Amino acid sequence: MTNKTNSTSNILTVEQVNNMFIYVGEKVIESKPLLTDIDCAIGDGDHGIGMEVGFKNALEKLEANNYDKINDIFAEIGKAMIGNMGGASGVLFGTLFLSGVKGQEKIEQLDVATLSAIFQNSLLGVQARGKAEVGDKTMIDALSPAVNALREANENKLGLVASLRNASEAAKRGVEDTKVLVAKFGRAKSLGERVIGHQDAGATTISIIFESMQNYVEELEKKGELLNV
Amino acid sequence: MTNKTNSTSNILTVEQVNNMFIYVGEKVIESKPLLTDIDCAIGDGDHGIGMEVGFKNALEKLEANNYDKINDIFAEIGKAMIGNMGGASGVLFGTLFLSGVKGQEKIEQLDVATLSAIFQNSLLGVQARGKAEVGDKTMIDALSPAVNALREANENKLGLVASLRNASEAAKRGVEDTKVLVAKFGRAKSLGERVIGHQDAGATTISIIFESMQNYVEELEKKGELLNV
Amino acid sequence: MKKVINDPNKVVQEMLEGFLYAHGNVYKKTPNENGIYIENEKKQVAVITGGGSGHEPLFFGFVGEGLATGAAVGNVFAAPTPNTIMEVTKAVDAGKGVLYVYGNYSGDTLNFDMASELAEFEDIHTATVLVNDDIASASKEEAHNRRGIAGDVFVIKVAGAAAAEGLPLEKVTEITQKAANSTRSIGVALSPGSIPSTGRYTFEIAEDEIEFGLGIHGEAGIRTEKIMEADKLTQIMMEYIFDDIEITEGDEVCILVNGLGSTTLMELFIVNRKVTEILLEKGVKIHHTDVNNYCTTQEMAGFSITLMKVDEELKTYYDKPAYSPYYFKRG
Amino acid sequence: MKKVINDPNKVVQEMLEGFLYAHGNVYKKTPNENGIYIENEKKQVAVITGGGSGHEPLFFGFVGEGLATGAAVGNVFAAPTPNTIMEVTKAVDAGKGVLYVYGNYSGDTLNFDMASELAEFEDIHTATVLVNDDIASASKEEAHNRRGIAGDVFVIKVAGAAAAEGLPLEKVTEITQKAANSTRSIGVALSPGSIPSTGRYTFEIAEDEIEFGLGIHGEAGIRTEKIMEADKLTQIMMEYIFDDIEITEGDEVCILVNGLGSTTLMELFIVNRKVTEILLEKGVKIHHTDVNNYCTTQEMAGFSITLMKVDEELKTYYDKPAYSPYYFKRG
Ligand SMILES: Nc1ncnc2c1ncn2[C@@H]1O[C@H](COP(=O)(O)OP(=O)(O)O)[C@@H](O)[C@H]1O
Ligand SMILES: Nc1ncnc2c1ncn2[C@@H]1O[C@H](COP(=O)(O)OP(=O)(O)O)[C@@H](O)[C@H]1O
Ligand SMILES: [Mg+2]
Ligand SMILES: [Mg+2]
Ligand SMILES: [Mg+2]
Ligand SMILES: [Mg+2]
Repeated sequence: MTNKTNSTSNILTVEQVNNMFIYVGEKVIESKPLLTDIDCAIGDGDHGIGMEVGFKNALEKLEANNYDKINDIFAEIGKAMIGNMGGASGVLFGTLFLSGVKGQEKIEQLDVATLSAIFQNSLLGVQARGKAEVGDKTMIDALSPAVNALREANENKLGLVASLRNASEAAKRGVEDTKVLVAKFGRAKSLGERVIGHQDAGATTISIIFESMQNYVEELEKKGELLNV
Repeated sequence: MTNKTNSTSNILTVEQVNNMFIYVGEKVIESKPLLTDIDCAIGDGDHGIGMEVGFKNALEKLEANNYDKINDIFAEIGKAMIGNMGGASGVLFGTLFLSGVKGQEKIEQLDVATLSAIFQNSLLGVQARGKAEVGDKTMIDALSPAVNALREANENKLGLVASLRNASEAAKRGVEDTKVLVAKFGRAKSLGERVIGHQDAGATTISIIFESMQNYVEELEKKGELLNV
Repeated sequence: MKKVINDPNKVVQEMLEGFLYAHGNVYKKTPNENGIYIENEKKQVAVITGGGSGHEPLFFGFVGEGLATGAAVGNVFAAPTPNTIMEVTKAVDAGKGVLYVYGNYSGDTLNFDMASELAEFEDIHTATVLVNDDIASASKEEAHNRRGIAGDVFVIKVAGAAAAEGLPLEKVTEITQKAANSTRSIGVALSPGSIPSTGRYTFEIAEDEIEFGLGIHGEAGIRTEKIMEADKLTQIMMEYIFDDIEITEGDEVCILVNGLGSTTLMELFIVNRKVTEILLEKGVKIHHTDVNNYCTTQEMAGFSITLMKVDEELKTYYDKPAYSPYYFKRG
Repeated sequence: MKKVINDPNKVVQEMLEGFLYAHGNVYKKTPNENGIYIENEKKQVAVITGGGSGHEPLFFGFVGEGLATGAAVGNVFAAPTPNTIMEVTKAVDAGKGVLYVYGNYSGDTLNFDMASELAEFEDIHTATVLVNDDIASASKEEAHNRRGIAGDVFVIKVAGAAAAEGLPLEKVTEITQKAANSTRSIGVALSPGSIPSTGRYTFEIAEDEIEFGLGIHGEAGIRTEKIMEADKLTQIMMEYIFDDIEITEGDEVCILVNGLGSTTLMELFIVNRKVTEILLEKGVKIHHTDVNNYCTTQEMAGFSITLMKVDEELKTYYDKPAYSPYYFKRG
């Protein structure tokens, strides 16, 4: 293994993935007030609480940090969310993590191709459950472009940092897009035109997740800890 | 009959008494916000409403203005209060008017002696019902000194205007006195020392009644309508 | 203060009309006054309660089978007139006499006493039990001066059950008085209620403060504190009660955690959790628990805790069936 | 926002503890999750309801005889987890199948559907009736997307009665679906409720304004107006309902005037007065009226009007006896 960045052969170890999601969880938990604000404006104000409950329960498991495959990390987060959060996002964010690795073989290191494949499955899983499409003002509006960005990054053989930066930016633009949309799902759906101008809560969380992943991997790179195969 | 003021032989006709209590009623009704404020501070805030209900009902009767004796005017006001107000003051103010003329012979004109006698009976009646003494922080603290002032005025052969001015001032001082008292009756009784500094609502109404009577008679005098026997 | 009302001076009348539209098959209104009653079909001792409006479902919501026979309904926070009480009295008396059960307030005693005098003229025999459960409203020595708050519910329940058993007035009065003597409450207020006809709140309280012992008409309480955890608050309130009435191991009690208006059932359950734990820790047996909004003060936030210490006799009457749209017991 | 709570993150757990202290002789909690149920002793079709907390007495207060068999209790305003629903499902299924009856919210359908998939794995047959009575939450064309609000009460009542009759799952579902199809509600909000764990109000509204159609979680409504008289407000709300469902002379309805939290019974009765007058004027027969706080939103001020258009079949089930500490019917 060498230590070259921006390479298509970047990988994260099981432990790094574990720590990355601890970092992601902490960032989402820190964003609780922001998510509360957003969900208050056009929903019922509990999205921040829900995400906190979900990630707190996940972090309790992740902190033990004794997984031998990445599948288990995703599954653990997914189960913690489905098992404890409730609400629309409990099932949907839980499904995101669970369906990402459902039926996958043992994953011992995470490269861009695998990351892209996982989130591709996540998107399909969430859409199968929630029936939302891009443009319905849901988390899909951030997740779908992020997944597309990852796929293109993989096709273009970008490294992990660049891939996640693209995904994160795509998610962020997706959040911006939700501001001009009328909701078709979730508690905002009944508001019709009145939701225009407000971004979607679930989409915001998606964007925070990708941004945190990006930041974590950038940190690794800075510290020279980002490995290659 | 001559038209000399400040004379011990001043009288009010049945019609004048009727109009005087219309005036008194209007003044009490106007004071509703003040009475509400006072009762809010240490009671339950409904004294102003109650007095309004009582006098409104009384005024409906008085406006017909077809009594042939003063007894009926007092009795009508008393019954309107007992019948419609409720609360402590419904019974007590009702009793004040009713017991003032209870068992009295037909009164066709009101001089200071009669006025004094009526309110003497009123005081006894209210105390028989309510069991309050001077110093208990109730309407008695205004009524009792006013009644004393009327009695002294009569003994000193003062005219109606002077008599009512003295009674009104005595009532006002009585209200001031209630500010330093702890309540023993009514809704303020449980507050103990915390009611100190606040005047009593019922006492305030008594003072407004006497002040309005004074003003009405002064007006008559000014207009040269105050009669003598 | 936003309120869903029409003419502020007609709230009581319109409220009763709305109530009778819902329950007019069972409940009647006296023709001239705001009295609500049910037919005294079994010709029992009649139980009449009453007081100012603004505390719904008290008082008329506690008229029903095995409960009060009638209620005299006053204006908001104002005792009913003698005429109202008298009309209800005549409507429900079956020659067995009438027991007046109501909270001990100057206005209410004055009006009920006057009605009682009028009733005697018409050869209707009346007796009175005053509810004075609010331990914050006067010292133990002055207990007879205390106000009645949510304890009304327990005392009316027992009175109605004793009457329904066909007991004579003296006996119904005696048992009801025992219930009153065995009942203690203490309340706490978080935010005020308003009077519809003035649109004003009846008291002020700081954004971070609560007041112990504040009355159900907004009468000031005995102690103001910073807002604290439910458990600590409950602990303090229970200590007030234990200081006033001996409740020790082996004793039995009925509990009522009563909301004052805008305090949620969620909060009341959280309070009941601590009330129960404190009692169980003391070895006190809990005969029955009720958590509800029975004695309210418009939209006031806060609650009261009521304990009735029960013996075999009180339990017998407490457990009898009762039925109104707002209180029921299957017996 | 002052609240009588301890740890804001434990309100649901402590609420259920307090409820069970009061009613633990009849109600049980599932061991690992916040599920409340009664024993399905008569081995009937089980009816499970549920949803987020914060609406008490809904949902667990509607578990009882002739009502729901169990309730899955979520966090405040958050649908219960599939695990919770699954635990209650297992606790109450008697081999006759389980009917899920709950308000139509994205979060609830996602979680109940997931539970239903899990149940099928364990050979428990489930069916679902969604309550979508809130006509303000979507257009008539999009009626299937409407939210469930106080209409839950009527639909759960009918479901519980049908199940108590011993009918098979298909029939219970069919009758319950009919009740849902026949129920319409519209609400109005005057002031917001708060979420304990954030201490924040869920929406803002001007001091002199009201909002039509605002949801029971604070979801924005369809129309903001200046505060107006109760009669006018009620008239507007009734017109929304009449525009949505044909209710004409000779039709029969059940009425529920439901308070959202801090609106008083006094106000609700005043509303019911007008609701009834409007219906009577139209020649509509009123089968039954209920005025209460069943479906609340913490201390939110406001209310909803619910009408269920009933035929002989719905009346039969509506009239059957039911019993929980917060809802009862003698039958
Ligand atoms: N059917 C759906 N498909 C995808 N996302 C959805 C769907 N319904 C809701 N969401 C997402 O869930 C978010 C709300 O989550 P949360 O507040 O936790 O749930 P709830 O709406 O039950 O209160 C929304 O902002 C939206 O992104
Ligand atoms: N026992 C009593 N004797 C004399 N006056 C009394 C008595 N009790 C109350 N009051 C008077 O009644 C007033 C309160 O009247 P009101 O507010 O109408 O009745 P309530 O106390 O029933 O709300 C008090 O301010 C006091 O002056
Ligand atoms: Mg939400
Ligand atoms: Mg008063
Ligand atoms: Mg009063
Ligand atoms: Mg929610």
